[in-house]
Amino acid sequence: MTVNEVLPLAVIASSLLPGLIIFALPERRIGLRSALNLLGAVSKLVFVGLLLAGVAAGEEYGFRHTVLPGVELVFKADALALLFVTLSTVLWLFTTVYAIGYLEGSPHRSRFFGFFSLCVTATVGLAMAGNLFTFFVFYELLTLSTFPLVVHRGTPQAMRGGMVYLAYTLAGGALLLTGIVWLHGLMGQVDFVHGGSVAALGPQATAQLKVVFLLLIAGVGVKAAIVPLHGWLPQAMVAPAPVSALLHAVAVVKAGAFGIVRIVYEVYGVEYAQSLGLLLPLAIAAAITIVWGSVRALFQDDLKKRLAYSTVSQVSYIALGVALFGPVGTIGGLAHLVHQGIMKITLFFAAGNYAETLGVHKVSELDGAGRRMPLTSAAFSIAAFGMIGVAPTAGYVSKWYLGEGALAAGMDWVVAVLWTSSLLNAAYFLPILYRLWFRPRPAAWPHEHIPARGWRETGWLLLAPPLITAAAVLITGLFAETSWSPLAWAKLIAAREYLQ
Amino acid sequence: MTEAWPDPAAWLILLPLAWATLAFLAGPGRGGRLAIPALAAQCALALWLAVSLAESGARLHPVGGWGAPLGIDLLADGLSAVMLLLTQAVALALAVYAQAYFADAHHRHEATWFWPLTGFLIAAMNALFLSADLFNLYVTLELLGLAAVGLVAVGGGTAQIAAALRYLLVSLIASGAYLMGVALIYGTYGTAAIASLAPLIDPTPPLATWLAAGLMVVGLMAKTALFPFHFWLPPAHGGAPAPVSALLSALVVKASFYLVLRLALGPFAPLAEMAAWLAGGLGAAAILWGSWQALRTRHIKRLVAWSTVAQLGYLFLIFPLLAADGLAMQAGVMQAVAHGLAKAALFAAAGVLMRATGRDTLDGLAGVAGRVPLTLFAFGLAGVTIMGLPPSAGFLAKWLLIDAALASGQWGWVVVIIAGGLLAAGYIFRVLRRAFLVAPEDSRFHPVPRRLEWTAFALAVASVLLGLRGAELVALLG
Amino acid sequence: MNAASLTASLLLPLALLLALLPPATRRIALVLAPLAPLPALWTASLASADAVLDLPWLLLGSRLGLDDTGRLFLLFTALTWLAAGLYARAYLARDARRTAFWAFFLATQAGNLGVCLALDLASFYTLYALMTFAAYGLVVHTRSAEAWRAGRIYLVMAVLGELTLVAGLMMTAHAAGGLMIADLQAASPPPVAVALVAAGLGVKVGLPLLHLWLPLAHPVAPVPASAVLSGVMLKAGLLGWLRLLPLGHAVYPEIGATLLLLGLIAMFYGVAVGLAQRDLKVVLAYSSVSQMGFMTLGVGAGLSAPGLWPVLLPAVGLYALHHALAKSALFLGAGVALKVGGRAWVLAGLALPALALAGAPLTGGWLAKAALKGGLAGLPAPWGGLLGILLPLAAVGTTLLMTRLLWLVHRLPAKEPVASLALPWLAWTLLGLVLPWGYAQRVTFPEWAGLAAATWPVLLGLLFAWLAWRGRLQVPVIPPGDLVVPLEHLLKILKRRQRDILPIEQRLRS
Amino acid sequence: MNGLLRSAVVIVGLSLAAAMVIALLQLPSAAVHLPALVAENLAQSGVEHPVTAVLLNFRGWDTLLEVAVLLLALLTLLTLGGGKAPAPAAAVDPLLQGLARRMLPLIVLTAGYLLWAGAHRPGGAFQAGAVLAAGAVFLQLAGLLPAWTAPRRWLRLGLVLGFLVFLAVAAALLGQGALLRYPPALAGGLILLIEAGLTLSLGLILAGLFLFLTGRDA
Amino acid sequence: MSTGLLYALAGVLLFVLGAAGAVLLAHLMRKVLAFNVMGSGAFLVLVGLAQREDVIDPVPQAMVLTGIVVAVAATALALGLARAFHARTGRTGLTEEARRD
Repeated sequence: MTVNEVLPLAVIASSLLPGLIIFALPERRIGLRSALNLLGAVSKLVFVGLLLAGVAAGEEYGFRHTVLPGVELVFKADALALLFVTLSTVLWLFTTVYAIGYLEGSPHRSRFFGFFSLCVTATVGLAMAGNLFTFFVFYELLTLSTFPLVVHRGTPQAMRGGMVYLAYTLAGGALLLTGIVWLHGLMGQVDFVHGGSVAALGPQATAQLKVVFLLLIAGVGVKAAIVPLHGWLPQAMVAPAPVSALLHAVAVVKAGAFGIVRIVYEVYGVEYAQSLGLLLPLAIAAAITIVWGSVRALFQDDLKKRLAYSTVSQVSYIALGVALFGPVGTIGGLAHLVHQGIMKITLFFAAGNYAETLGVHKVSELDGAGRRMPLTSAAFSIAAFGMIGVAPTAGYVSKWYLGEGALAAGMDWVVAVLWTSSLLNAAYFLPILYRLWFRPRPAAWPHEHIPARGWRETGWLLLAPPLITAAAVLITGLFAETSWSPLAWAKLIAAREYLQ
Repeated sequence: MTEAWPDPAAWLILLPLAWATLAFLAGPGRGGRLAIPALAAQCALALWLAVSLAESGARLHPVGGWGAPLGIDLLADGLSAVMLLLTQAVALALAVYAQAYFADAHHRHEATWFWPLTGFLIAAMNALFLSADLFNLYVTLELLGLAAVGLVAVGGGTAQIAAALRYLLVSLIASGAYLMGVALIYGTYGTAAIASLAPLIDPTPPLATWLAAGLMVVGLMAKTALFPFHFWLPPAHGGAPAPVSALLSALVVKASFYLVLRLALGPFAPLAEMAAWLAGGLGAAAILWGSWQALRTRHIKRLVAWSTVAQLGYLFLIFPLLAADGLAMQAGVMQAVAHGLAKAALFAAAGVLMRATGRDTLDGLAGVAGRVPLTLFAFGLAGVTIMGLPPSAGFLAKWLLIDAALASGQWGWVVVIIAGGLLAAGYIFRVLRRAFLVAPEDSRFHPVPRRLEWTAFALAVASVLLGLRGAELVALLG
Repeated sequence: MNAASLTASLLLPLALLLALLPPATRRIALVLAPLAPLPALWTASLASADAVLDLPWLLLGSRLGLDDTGRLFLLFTALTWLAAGLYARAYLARDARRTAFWAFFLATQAGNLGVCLALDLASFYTLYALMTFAAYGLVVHTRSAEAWRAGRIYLVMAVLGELTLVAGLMMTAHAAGGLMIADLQAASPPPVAVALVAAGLGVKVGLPLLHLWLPLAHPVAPVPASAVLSGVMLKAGLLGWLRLLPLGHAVYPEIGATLLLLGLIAMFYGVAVGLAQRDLKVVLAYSSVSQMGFMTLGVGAGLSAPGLWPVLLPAVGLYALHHALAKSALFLGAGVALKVGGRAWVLAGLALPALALAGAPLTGGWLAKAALKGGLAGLPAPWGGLLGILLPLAAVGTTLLMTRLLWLVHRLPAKEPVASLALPWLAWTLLGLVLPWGYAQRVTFPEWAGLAAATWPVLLGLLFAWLAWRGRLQVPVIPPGDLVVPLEHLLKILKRRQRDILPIEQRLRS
Repeated sequence: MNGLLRSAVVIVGLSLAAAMVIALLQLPSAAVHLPALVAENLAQSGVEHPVTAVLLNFRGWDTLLEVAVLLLALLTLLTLGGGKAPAPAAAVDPLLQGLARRMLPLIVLTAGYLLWAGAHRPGGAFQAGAVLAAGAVFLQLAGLLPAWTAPRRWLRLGLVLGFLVFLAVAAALLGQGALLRYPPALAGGLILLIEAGLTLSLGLILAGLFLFLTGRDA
Repeated sequence: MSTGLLYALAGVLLFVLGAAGAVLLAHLMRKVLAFNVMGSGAFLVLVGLAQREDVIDPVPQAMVLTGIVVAVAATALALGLARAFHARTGRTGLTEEARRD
């Protein structure tokens, strides 16, 4: 095995092995467990860094393993894969730190961190999947490894959320599987290649290909929470905050959105998908989701539920970008993949901080929390502005590219969708900010767990991650045009997808 | 056949017969120490056989040196090698499990003749997988059936005896039908050797051949507990001690399926197409009905047993698809292997869960996730295989099956396969979700030997990881 | 040097803002905060004409710099902020939420100054958004019920405006093929884009119907904040128009006509509703609506007849300069009046900018109005003639409104004088009289013969005012924010409806 | 059992019977003819009687497994748990007892004869074992032999001895190249050895099937 | 029609009869007996059919011998189980049990 084969595997192993070891650790080995977690996260970061440098220099990384005749497990660390891998890896590090702080003193932490690591393993595996088969393998692994996290609290409510989550995602997986096998039957193994490969099947297969497309998109659409397949996401918000961060930013919904990207660009090929007339329906579905998610979010008093509906809306920006025929839209969608991640994770970190520090779970209880927890609230505000798309945040950049992409694709109505969505985003985020900053604080918080000590409004493990990610929201927006920004990487990918 | 070291295939039968007998000789409750190394040796033998088959192709072993049709041939090919490997591996793991399981004072009385019975059971299966003579197969079937009945009754409780009795009666009627089929075949063609029969049966055989095939296949279906002959299975498998249930559910039912497959691929291939739809339909019904029942039952082991009923249905879905190409056969074997490993793990895990909680109902499971996490993990992993989720072998089976169905344009099966997978998820997670619930205050947990947990876990891991080595398995099938 | 001054103009307010946050540096930051616009002032007056700072790595590729328009706007913006800042130091000396005020004040200021410097769409929009959202903090500073209400309405309208602006910018950029203001020079975006940009910025400018927030938000803010809100932040919207609309090289007859019409309506509507107000600052706010109408006319004319633009642009600029100075002086004066009561010197100090606003001869208003009239006269029929008649009438209206203001001040009970407030105000008022002259050489200087033409509307206005006083004319009262009131009613009804609908929907979902 | 099932079974049964009758009546003659093959190879089989040859040589493998089946049946009966104490012999008919005592040597002798005769005429280990078992049953019925409970070591050895011998021979012959491939010279002797062992064990097993059953909950 | 074929035909009837009995009869003892009838039928067919042309065939004879022994073993086991069942429940049939799942 060459280095170029080993490196992708190392990325996967760097969370898999710590995860497996953690399962076996007794509950009380907190220090060792945390060390393992961080070791895994950091070493993964190093490996990803090596990959990034290599891919930017034109190296190709991949690994193949035959599972069945004509069916291979293929890993391929290309630019697109690394976009997602980098996002997950970086956010995983923060989420791990956060989770260590968040779960301090709560039971079953070995289990939690074990599955946590598995979850990220599945995510990077999914990102580096080189064909549909491999993609599916990790897609389902992701489903399974998140379930224990969703139900971690063990309350009946958590159970309900978990079961709904499963019902949706497994059904989606079934659709996806059908589509994949169908395509496999039509043309053998379907590797992800720039420009797609199914066009080779010729005109007599178009009807079948359309159905397969529907199956595939519906399959990944469940995780991407495209309306009407989104019902699980708001239910799953019962999970602890780090898990929500994982669901909404690092792994699950991203996996769905990423799947859409892969399917449209590297299975069908964006040109061919366009010629089959598949992109417009996708764009419409995404548009409906964007608006509907926001409308639902308006009426949620539960903070995390509101954020969850917000995710429903925001993730479809990615699908929308993919469905806009043209490189600019692609850039927007891909950049949003990252941008949405850092913004939403910040929001969930902050929401978790309110819950963990003050016992505040509802929007209506947030009055004056900005005074009590100014740093957390500042992070929250930055991310919220990002969600609305206010400059100079990351959200602004992706929204801008999406709009430009829509205009370039001649789909001017998308601008109206973006407009409406941003308005709704403002309508459900600004009242929160208003309460945080401008309302007087109550006589007592619902359940103040962590007292303030000087400027440290809460535990530093809880405080650092949202601050860093909030800074990232600003930095990725401010410095979007630098060569190391997610946007630049998205441009690199788009150039490769379209110019071939 | 004059190698320096004789055929491993024959040893695979002789060895378990020998240790079974010796275990009997050693006395009640004894034999575990004998069985485990012997099974390990069998594993090595099976592996050796598989490797040598992969190099040289199928091998005949003419017992007595006569050769068919006068004598009896043992035939070792890829299919039998896979089944042999599965059997030895699962049996070894379960033996390790059983030894720890029966060491407990509460369960010692169940173990009286467990070891010799198990030895005969394994010998019977190995003989069945290797035999190439219809009448000899009848004898192995009976041997297998009686050993299985004996194991069901091993607990000695009323429910177990009733279950054993019902199992025995079904099994006897089924073997009777099979024997009648053999009689007709012998009468028609003058031989019972599969190799001799295969060229004689053409697509338009005499009526007697049809009847014979029908009787034999129906008999075997009843032994496999294919819907609607499944009624004996849940009480038999659900009521026995955990290691026994595991053996029965994981391996024994596969034996008669193996035989159906052999017949359909071999001598009855010209006739198979006619009955294939019926088999597939019954398989589909089994999947749906078995899953539905598993979703309703309140007992852990019943649930797992009903899951067996459902999973066996998949095995019969392959028959309408056999014509497509090798895919369906591979799918069937893959499913048999995957289910074998996974079901053994499930029963083993269920045994641990029941022992830990002291209860046999799903409601009693609240909170076990924190007490026996490894076992629950094993249950979950095995569940992954049962649900057909990647990267398990069950997934590969499902993949091949859907591929075959789509390739032959038979749409309906895909729906059944997918629905079955989702239903499986339904019942597997019925267990898991309860395990994750917060334990009620008054619940008490009993310590469980670690070895039980690890064995269940190893089996479950094997069932999942096998999915990464499907290519080897398929290559072995040829 | 240019780069440094450009950067400093933008960063000093932000740096001071950051310094406000930790308690350790807060005191010094509070002391320095009023001086934050100094680098900008330096830039506006001394930086060379080709001062450009390219920052391709920032945002979507940024460029900061100065052109003629920018320099003018930066100048009066920086000056006004400086005056307001100095005034605020005294005004808020004992305010409990002083720090918060200064934080928002500096943030808004950074945005406002930056808008003048931004030469690309992304940074323009970014800074514009910063200004808009930060100003919310100024609006709700007093935390009174009216402040909350005004803040809410301000925010809703502002968000609508921002979003509409972004949508318009997207289309404009798409048509122009680039994000630099320079790229827009030759572009002719589709009318939708132009309309969206015009409407989005129109919220800030206070176009009729989009003005609803203005008479509510300006008065409730602390006086120095009102001064900048009404004085220069409205101009940021105007500057946006000048920068982002395809003025001078493409014809948009419908949009041009609409803007002309809206400008006209604003001029009279502002006066009409303003007259029906009791509160000094509300009167001033309505006056702003009315005055912005004049500038809207200029822009509308530019869209209708690109040929006139070279004449109109300096006129609009001058008008903006004049109005910024006069209106901020009036607001600051109103603040003084509210503290010390209707003393004579207060009235006198207020009368000067009031006269300028009315366009009395020799004031900045006179210069600006004349320049604007000159430009507008070139409009094709019927606009040319129509405006010739209506503009003087509007001046009559302005005079009336200003008289009303002075009348209201006059009736205020006298209190103790406060020198710390009065001095910056008076200085500012005087500066306001002088400064427009400095800019006068850019426009066609009004003919002295036109003096009469400028005089009679003022006199006529005064006459009407006297008649009204004599006749003890009862002015009907219109609540501030006029159309907002019925709208709020509508919303309340809708909300009640929603409460009826929501449970049904939930039941359907479960 | 409900009527529907009953009628269904009857209908299926009748049609199956009819079909089979028809099938048998139109059967062509078989393609493979084994009797000739048997006759041809009888000389090498080590026995003279064709059925015994088939049983122990040509299809000796069946027989090996069949013995295992018997052993297994016994084993299963044993698993049914420790029953009550063995019932005292019920009928203590002196006539019966006397008869049994006198018959016993005869029975053993008959068994020996059958075993020996199996090589060239009908007979063999199964028949001999059955006779032995019948003797044991007879003894039990006569009250001379108590019913069995759990088998002691020696009894166990006796039960499995035949099978072990059979297995050992099979395993030993595997060294020759194939299971149960008797070298023609030794065939007769080996078969006799196996048969002798089997006679003892089968007798015990068959007797056990009765004696263990009686001992239980009777 | 040869004797062998006659035997075979009789065997068919016995087999069907026995099978129906084994399915339908409730009493365990009867079930076991019916099974034996069924098995005998099969043996008759095996031997009779092979010898329908009146040629002695030792192979099916040996098979039947084997089959009989197997049947004996099975019968013994069934009886043993039935007795144990009867002893524990006092019942002679499984049907009530069957209703319970």
